Amino acid sequence: MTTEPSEVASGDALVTALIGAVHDTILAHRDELCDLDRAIGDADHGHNMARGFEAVAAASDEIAALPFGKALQKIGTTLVMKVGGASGPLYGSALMAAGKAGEDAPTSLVEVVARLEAAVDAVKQRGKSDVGAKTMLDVLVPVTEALKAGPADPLATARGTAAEALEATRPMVATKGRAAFLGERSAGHLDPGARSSELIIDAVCDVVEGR
Amino acid sequence: MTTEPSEVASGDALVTALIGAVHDTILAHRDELCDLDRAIGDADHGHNMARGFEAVAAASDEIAALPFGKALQKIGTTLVMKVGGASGPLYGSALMAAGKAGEDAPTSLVEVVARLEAAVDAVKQRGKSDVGAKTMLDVLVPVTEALKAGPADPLATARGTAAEALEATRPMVATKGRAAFLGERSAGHLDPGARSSELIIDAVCDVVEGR
Amino acid sequence: MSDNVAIVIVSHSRDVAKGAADMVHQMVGEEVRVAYAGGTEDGGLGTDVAAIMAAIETVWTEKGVAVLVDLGGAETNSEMAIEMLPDGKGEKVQILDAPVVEGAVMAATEAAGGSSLAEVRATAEDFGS
Amino acid sequence: MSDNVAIVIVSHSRDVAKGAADMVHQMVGEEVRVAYAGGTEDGGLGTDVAAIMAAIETVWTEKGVAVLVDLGGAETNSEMAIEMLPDGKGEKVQILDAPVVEGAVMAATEAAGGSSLAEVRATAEDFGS
Ligand SMILES: Nc1ncnc2c1ncn2[C@@H]1O[C@H](COP(=O)(O)OP(=O)(O)O)[C@@H](O)[C@H]1O
Ligand SMILES: Nc1ncnc2c1ncn2[C@@H]1O[C@H](COP(=O)(O)OP(=O)(O)O)[C@@H](O)[C@H]1O
Ligand SMILES: [Mg+2]
Ligand SMILES: [Mg+2]
Ligand SMILES: [Mg+2]
Ligand SMILES: [Mg+2]
Repeated sequence: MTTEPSEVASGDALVTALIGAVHDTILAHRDELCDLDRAIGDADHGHNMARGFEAVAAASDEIAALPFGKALQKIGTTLVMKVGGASGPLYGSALMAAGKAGEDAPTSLVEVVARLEAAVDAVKQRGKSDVGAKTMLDVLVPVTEALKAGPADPLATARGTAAEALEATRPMVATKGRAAFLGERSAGHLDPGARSSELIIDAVCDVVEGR
Repeated sequence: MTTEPSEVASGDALVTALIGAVHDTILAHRDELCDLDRAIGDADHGHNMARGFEAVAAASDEIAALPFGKALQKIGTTLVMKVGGASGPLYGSALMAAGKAGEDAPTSLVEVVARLEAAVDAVKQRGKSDVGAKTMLDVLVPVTEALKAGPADPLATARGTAAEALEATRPMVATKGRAAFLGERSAGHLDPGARSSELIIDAVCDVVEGR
Repeated sequence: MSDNVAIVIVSHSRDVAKGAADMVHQMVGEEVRVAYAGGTEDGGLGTDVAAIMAAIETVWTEKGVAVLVDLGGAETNSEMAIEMLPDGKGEKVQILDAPVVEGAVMAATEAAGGSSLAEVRATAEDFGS
Repeated sequence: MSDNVAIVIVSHSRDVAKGAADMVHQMVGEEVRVAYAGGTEDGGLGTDVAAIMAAIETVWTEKGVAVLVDLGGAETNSEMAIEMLPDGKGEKVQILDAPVVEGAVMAATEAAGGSSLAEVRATAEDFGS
């Protein structure tokens, strides 16, 4: 499932590469994601994400044959149907919304940001939540904001912001999702969904950089 | 399990006869009790009571060898352990309390009433309820009251009061037990526990009469 | 079977969902249609949008469907499933804010009396509060 | 296993009780002892005082035991079971006024933090109200 840099040129190769890279990183961090979720949840985030991206990877050829926007939507519906945890409809709705933002692969940072904003709004709506609740939104929102500012090096900005934002979830007290059951005791641990968001952002940056 | 009148003389024969008569009437009305419970509950009152009195009947010899008060207590604990529905701890506590009211079989109506009062109090406490909630208490309480008044023919009074009191549960709206879930729709049906109480009272009267 | 509001039970655990459906059945017999979805596709704990959709479709009626869910992910996945139902069927389906087991029994008992979805909802949501 | 408040789940349905225990286990792992009792002796729906007593005794600790029950009969039978426990053990056992599945997960999560029975009770009973 690892992808050659040279493949990244055309639209469908981009989708294939993105699926491959995200699938790889989720599988590589499956146990870590479960361990994070064990501390403040039900220990299944790694399995959930792996189940979802296994299904996406299995349909990779079919998905890559679609126009870019439709491909994102298809990845979204696959996650919705397969993940089995709250993160399924959240990431799924995010990708469905991002996909609806346009048919063709983005050619500018502005277009990327437009999709990210659509994705973030979908997560907020589906999750009835916002930043500060110790969730994936605490990575997705800061990264979107940082890119919206039009940084000189978008990839470095995305990676750096994601890493910092992930770390910033550690002291937070969860108010959404299962971790909210722990109240104050949820502080002191990274949020598993924030970690998976950061991993996905990193993997996407890798693909865009042609790594 | 039917009992010869002649057996009723001595203490242990009385207990054997009482167990036999109640066991018989419960088995004979098992389906009716389930049907009553189907209308306003979960359709298991006949099975629950049968399960309880099967266990009591199976231990009949052992129970009959005990002093009268202890025998009632043992019947009570057996019902508690075996019935499986709310009626188990209710009838069970009633018999345990009645048994604790004295070692020897009652020789006067006053002694019978004392045991009944102890039984009724136990049901009220265990069920956190009182008359008017459309339960077994709506038979047990009026019968106890009627006997307390010292009627000329206690057996006829007990039977007549029980039958009337049972019928009076029909228009009641349940406020305790599962039937309470139906709210107003619980009206128009006899309460299954009131019917089983009436059956038991009738069976006890039969034994005392030597039928 | 009369056309009463139907009940769908969604739990992270297939055992919980099945057991709650048994309890509902014992209480209302054939008067109310009940379906359930529990566990992930691979038999673990979680909820499966496709299974929730299928459960709703099995019992769907114009009269309405009341969905009982346990914890967060079950709710999010059920909301998703309702939105994805074809032919605007989702408009007749509501997730109740009531405990999964107790709420299912209460809702079914109310539904058995021919009540509307709004009445079923009110009864189940009021219970215990 | 640290000495945390233990959890006992009592349902009319053995499946519900078992499934809820699975969900608790997934949430708190080995940190909290969980036992369950569900169904009648003969495998039907109902609750069995002997089984409830046995479940409580399996996990009993000085720290306390929180019992979650579903409907009426489960509560009455659990109260009876607690009173019948030997050696005054019942004094450390409380029935919570919380839904059986959601309450069990909440109570266990609170218990896993080392909370007292009173704290566990408060957290589970406040939830959803
Ligand atoms: N309401 C919500 N809004 C945003 N994100 C949420 C919400 N609920 C949960 N999450 C995210 O989902 C992650 C948990 O996902 P996962 O473990 O797969 O699902 P579940 O909680 O159903 O087991 C959390 O770490 C958090 O980032
Ligand atoms: N709180 C209560 N107080 C007094 N009697 C009650 C109470 N709850 C139930 N009952 C009696 O128990 C009967 C139901 O018994 P049963 O069907 O065996 O138990 P369950 O309701 O657990 O299925 C009711 O008809 C009623 O007479
Ligand atoms: Mg999880
Ligand atoms: Mg989960
Ligand atoms: Mg019953
Ligand atoms: Mg019952």
